[in-house]
Amino acid sequence: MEFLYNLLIDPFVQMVELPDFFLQVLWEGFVSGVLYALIALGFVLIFKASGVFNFAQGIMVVFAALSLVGLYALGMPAYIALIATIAIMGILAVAVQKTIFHHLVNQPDIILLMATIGLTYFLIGFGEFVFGGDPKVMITEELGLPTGSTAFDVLGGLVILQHIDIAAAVIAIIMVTALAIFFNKTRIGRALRAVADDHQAALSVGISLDQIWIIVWFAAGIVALATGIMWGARSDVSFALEIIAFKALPVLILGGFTSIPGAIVGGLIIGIGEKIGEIYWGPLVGGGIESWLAYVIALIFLLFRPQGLFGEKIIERV
Amino acid sequence: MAQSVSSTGAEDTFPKLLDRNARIWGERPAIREKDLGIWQTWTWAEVREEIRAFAAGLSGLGVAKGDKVAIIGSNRPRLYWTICAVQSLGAVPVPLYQDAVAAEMVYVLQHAEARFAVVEDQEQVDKILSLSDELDVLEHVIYDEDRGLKDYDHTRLHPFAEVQENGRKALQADAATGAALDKSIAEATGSDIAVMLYTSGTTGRPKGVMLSYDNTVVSARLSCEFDKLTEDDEILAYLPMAWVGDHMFSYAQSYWSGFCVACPESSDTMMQDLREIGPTYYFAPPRIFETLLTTVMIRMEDAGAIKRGMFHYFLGVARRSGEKILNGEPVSFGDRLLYGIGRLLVYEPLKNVLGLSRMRVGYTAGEAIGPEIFRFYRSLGLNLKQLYGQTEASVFVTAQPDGEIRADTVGKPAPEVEIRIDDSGEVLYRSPGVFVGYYKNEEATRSTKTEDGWVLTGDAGFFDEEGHLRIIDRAKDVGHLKDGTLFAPKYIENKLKFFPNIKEAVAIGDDRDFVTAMLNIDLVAVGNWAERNNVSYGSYQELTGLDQVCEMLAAHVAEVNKDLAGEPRVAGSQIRRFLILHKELDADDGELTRTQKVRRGFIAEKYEPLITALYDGSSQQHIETEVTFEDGRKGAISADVRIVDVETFGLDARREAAE
Amino acid sequence: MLYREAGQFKTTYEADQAMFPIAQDRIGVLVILAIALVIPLAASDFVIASIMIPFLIFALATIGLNILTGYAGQLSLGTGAFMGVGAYACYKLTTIFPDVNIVILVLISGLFSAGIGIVFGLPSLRIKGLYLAVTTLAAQFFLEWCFIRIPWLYNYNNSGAIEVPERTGFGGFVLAGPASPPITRYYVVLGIVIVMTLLVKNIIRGRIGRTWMMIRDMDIAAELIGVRPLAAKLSAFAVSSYICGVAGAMLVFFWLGAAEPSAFAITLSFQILFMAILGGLGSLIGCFFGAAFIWVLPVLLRTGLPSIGIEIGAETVEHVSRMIVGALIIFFLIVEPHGLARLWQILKEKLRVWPFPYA
Amino acid sequence: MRAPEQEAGAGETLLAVDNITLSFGGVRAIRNVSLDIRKGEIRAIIGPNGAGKTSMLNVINGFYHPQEGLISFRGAERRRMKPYEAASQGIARTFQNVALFRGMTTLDNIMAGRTLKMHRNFFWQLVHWGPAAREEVENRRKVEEIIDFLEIQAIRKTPVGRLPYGLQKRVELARALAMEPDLLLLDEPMAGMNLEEKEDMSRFILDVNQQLGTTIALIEHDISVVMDLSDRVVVLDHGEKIADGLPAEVQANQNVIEAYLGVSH
Repeated sequence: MEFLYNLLIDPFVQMVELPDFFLQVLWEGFVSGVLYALIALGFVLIFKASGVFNFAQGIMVVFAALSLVGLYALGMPAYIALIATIAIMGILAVAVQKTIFHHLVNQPDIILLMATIGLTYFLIGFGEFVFGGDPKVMITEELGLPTGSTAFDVLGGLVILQHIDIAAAVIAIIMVTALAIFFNKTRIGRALRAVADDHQAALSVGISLDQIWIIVWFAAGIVALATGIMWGARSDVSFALEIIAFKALPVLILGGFTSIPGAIVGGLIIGIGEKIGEIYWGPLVGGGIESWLAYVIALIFLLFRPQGLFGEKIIERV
Repeated sequence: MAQSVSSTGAEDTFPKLLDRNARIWGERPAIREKDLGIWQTWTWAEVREEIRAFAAGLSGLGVAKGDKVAIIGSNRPRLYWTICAVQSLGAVPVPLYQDAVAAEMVYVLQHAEARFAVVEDQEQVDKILSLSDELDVLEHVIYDEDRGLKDYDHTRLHPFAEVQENGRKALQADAATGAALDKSIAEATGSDIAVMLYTSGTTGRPKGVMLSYDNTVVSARLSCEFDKLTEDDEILAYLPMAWVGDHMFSYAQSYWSGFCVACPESSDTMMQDLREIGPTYYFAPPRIFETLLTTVMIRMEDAGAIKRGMFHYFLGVARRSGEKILNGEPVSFGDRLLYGIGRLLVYEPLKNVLGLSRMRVGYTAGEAIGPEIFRFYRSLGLNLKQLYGQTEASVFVTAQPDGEIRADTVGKPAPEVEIRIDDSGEVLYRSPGVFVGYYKNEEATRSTKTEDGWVLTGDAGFFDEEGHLRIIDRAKDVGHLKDGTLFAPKYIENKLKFFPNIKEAVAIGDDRDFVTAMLNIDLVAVGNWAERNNVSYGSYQELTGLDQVCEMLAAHVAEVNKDLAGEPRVAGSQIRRFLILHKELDADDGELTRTQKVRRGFIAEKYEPLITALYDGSSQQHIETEVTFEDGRKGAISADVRIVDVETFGLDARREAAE
Repeated sequence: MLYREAGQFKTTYEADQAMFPIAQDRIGVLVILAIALVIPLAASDFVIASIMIPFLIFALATIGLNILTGYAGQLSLGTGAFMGVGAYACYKLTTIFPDVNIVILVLISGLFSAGIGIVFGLPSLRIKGLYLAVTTLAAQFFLEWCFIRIPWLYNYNNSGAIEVPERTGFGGFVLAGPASPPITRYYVVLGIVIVMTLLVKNIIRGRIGRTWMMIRDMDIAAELIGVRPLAAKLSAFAVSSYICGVAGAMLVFFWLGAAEPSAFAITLSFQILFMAILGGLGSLIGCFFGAAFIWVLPVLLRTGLPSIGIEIGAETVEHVSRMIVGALIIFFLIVEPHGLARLWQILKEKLRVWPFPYA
Repeated sequence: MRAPEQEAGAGETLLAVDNITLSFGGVRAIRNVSLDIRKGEIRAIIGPNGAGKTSMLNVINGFYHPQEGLISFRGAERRRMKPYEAASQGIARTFQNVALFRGMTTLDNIMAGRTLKMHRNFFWQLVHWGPAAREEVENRRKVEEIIDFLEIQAIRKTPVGRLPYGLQKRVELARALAMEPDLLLLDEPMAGMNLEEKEDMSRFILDVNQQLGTTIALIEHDISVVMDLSDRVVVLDHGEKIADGLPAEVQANQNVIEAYLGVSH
């Protein structure tokens, strides 16, 4: 009885009793949701255009952040380092396309997925080899990002908002908007959308498949860099970050693999959902449920709407 | 090891041998067939049961002593069993070529007065039914494969299984049935007719060669002893059952020595089946060995350069020392070592993929085999031999004993065979295998077989210094040059045709001053050569006119001349001049028979201007000929054909000496 | 080249469908088995304990994953957790029944894993491919969490780890625990792996294995032939998880001796997945190739590089070997997506048709 | 080819489709179609592209569930069922685009068709010995008979992915036959074949029908093939039935001619 009470009633009672705390939890969830959404965005970009489920998106985040910090440590000014890192992500995109996916055109999805897992391994090894395995500190201030926090007086309590989190949210919004414009308004963007449906169509626009894939990998790289900066600013830059990449999977399942708005909404749902779950229901089973709650949410969701929130219905044909 | 056949002599018919085999080798495999994916196998005891049941069934249908039973189909256990079942009843099996057209089949069925036919499938049934009006003697047709025959009128048509089942029931129901069968088997003696085999012959209607048990059983015994065949051997039965060779190898010898006969699944899977079985005793006409070699070479062309280099290097090693090692001649240690490595890397794997790994004795016969081809197989360590035989001799006339193998002879007289060469050069023989006579054709029998049992082969030949027989030509084709020199056209033509570049050859010389030849190039081989050497050509005709081609063929002809020069009896018939025909000799144009044999008379007439030119010294001759295209239309092509003089060897010296 | 198939014909379906229909293959297998049996006589404890034992255990785990992913076509990223279930189950079983032979308990512990596998396999009826990968990821993280958060599983040890107690069996041999000699453990592992491999081979060449492959290759056609997708998929999950569970139990009891929950983290899942891919999905022999490659290569790099004079830190070796493995995986996917097993098959085919380049 | 009056009218109804309507989210694939298949006949379903032919087969073997209408098989009314249940009732089919198990050999593909005929449980399968091995061998034999019947001995152990298209279609037929079905549904069995392959396939279809007594429903584009092969023909166009009857009748039907000539409605 008591368990049922704790499970079904008590969490809601707490939410109402401490609304400021609840708001704080929501905000925390929102912030991690934004980061999930950014990672998922990287996935979606590549998946949409190439059908590759890029498992390496997580490590690309780490790699971008490490490069940035590493270049700064070498003595580059922060903004130069930032530009250099963008260049590195561009080189990575070209290298990935030329050495890997160019040779894997028309292979089954599973093979493409495996290749990105291989890429993940390689990048982890490479990153550790170059930058060492120790955690690093993100050069937040040097990049001119706001630090510190503001406490708001709401609902009879304090809600503390980290400035970096606000910045993260703003950057995420800018980035999504930019991408949306890129996809819908530019010639290349439309070509990218076409390629998702029909490779021939894309060729008719006058862009080679290689070029398109490089562009999406580059775009995903920039998204990864942004994610890396944000995430690194909140904790530190280490390979542990890589694990968050897995969180992108449930996000994508909720949002659909090809939908940019889906990635955003899915990311927020997962981010907020798992925070609330952890805080209000976690103690029931000893805590730490954040590690798997997202997957279970996705799983339950899957059973009822396999195509995701924004995905198209799949009709099976014989 | 080989169990000695204890009761030699007592069994003088195949049904009796079957009883013996079931007794002493009851559990050993007798026959296999690749069917439903595996090699279905019957032991001798099972085979005996199958045969007795079928014999009883046939008896129930009315087969009686002296009846003729036609057997038509590819090599299948049930058809082999039919031979013995028919023999058990004192009746005579008459195997027919299954690919014969209905009209040919009808002639034989009528001539043999076959009351029954046991056939393979719907195809054969249809053939017989289509001409049933003309077949007044034929009463019942029994078929093995029932596919498609379900809805046929079954008053005269019976499935094999049903006949056999009826026989089985009869044997069970009444002991007298079995006793009658035993009695019929016991009563048969060696002098009874065992089988009738129709030979097509080059001219006239097919003749039914009657062979007695004494002919076949004794021939089987002698040949098994000659090659030491035992019940451990294994053979693949894939040549037509109506051919005497298959009858001896796959039936008579198997019954004598107890070895196992394997029937392939279908003609499509023949090579695969050969590979699986890996026969220890193998027969193939030269044509098959030729195609096999060609495919080997073609397939190796696709291999990488290193592997190809290695392959050809070791083939060279084999050419140098392989045959010597096989013949037990002395070979240097280094060559032996190289040959050993070659065995590991090339010879054994090659034999394996060809299915010849286990081949202990192999024969080729029927035609002359190219010495290069023959040596190729020998050098791999395969005991391939030649024999010379005829239906009328129950196959064996001569055979090459182990260790005395030569590419250009057909061997020594087979055991208990006497051979003599008459004044005209024709080969005659007398042996236990000599046939009883042609069925219903006394006249032909008399003209072939003398009173004292000598059989005229119709082939001309001679014995060389080592006592080996060499066949040079059909006796009637052998002629003489004006100076009396022996001229055997086919002998020369064969030597020419052994060159891959030469597809067809016609030698001319009878009643002439010297020998000349008209050649056809082989489009595939020469075309290949042209491609490799970047020689461009637009048509067959253009290819034949190329200088390089002429030179190449001249070299081949010169080589043949050199070869001929080494053989005293034919040295005089070297080729002095030749030409390359501008068109392929074709059966559609009447230049070849349907079996691809040269029709000399016709050709002599058709190419009269060319032949004249060959002898009048001119170096070029214009000719116009009629051709038939594939769609049946006729047309004419004309060409200026070049005539080439060739080097001869010691010919003029000979002549001078003679004069 | 080494094959002499002429004359090896089959007269029964049993012979035609035998596990090794070609005589030369049978000889080869016997030679390998003989080598496996005598290796301990020649090799050092290090080789046995650090190379051979883990190699065999990983190979078995790879077989487990290969059944699910390679044969039944259901992608799984939760192998590590299923192995963990086996390990923890075995730990609890031997705590409760200390006198039962540990080998039997190892085999029983796989059943728990199979049960969990079925539960997490249920969604596979409705979802496929990447979506299913999420399910298995859920299993991975949830189970990992269980290993940490349920103290009962590790007997409330302060360390939070399971430590293998000493267990004897088969007439006094010390089979598990710190005092167990590597050679004993090697033979136990070898025995289990051989038997399991044979049993799996039997399943795969029979009706059940075929239904798995049918579902994998063309699920709609399979269904129209009469395959019940639920039964086929769940049986694959069950068998796969059972084998992973046994491998997990062996991992702790016959190799590591003690394990924290992190031993069964997602990195283990990936390691096994790599072994399966590199070895070749849908091939049993590939599992051994894959396990050897992924496990032995880094060990060789670690021990081999210094011995040829290249002195580098242990950490660097770790990083470099990871890079190499990652690069090799990509290389193989590009060159031969079907893994080492396919290369082996091609080589074998070449040897069979030697000297011809192809059949 | 065959005298139509022999079969027409004879034979009881094996399967009856009664007033079927099938739609996908508002798009109607089949509208009020009724048809029957009689025991032992070859029934052709023809029509222009998008006429709903394949949908009809999918309805018959339970892959699609019609919104309206009744289906009865062997006289019993059939409710909503799974495809594998249709299989166990004796309905087999082949697909328009070959749906073989590409990772398996010809032999294994046909063995796959025997799935429902094999029952030995998991533990027998584990040891692959005794009853399980016997069952495997018995079914192998059956499969070999089909291989023999369709003359595909030479490709027995070839992975199906390596086979030319025509042979793949034949293997697919073999797999369907391995189920020993009462009703065999063939979806464009001759699509993409050359003339010779078509002739072979026609012969095999007739052989299956005559020798094994299997009832066949087939979709085919090649009208001449349909006319030669089938006992009765039903014509669909835009999801509606526009003709049904003997081949000759259908051929003369004005609606059919228009549908094929593409005259708009």
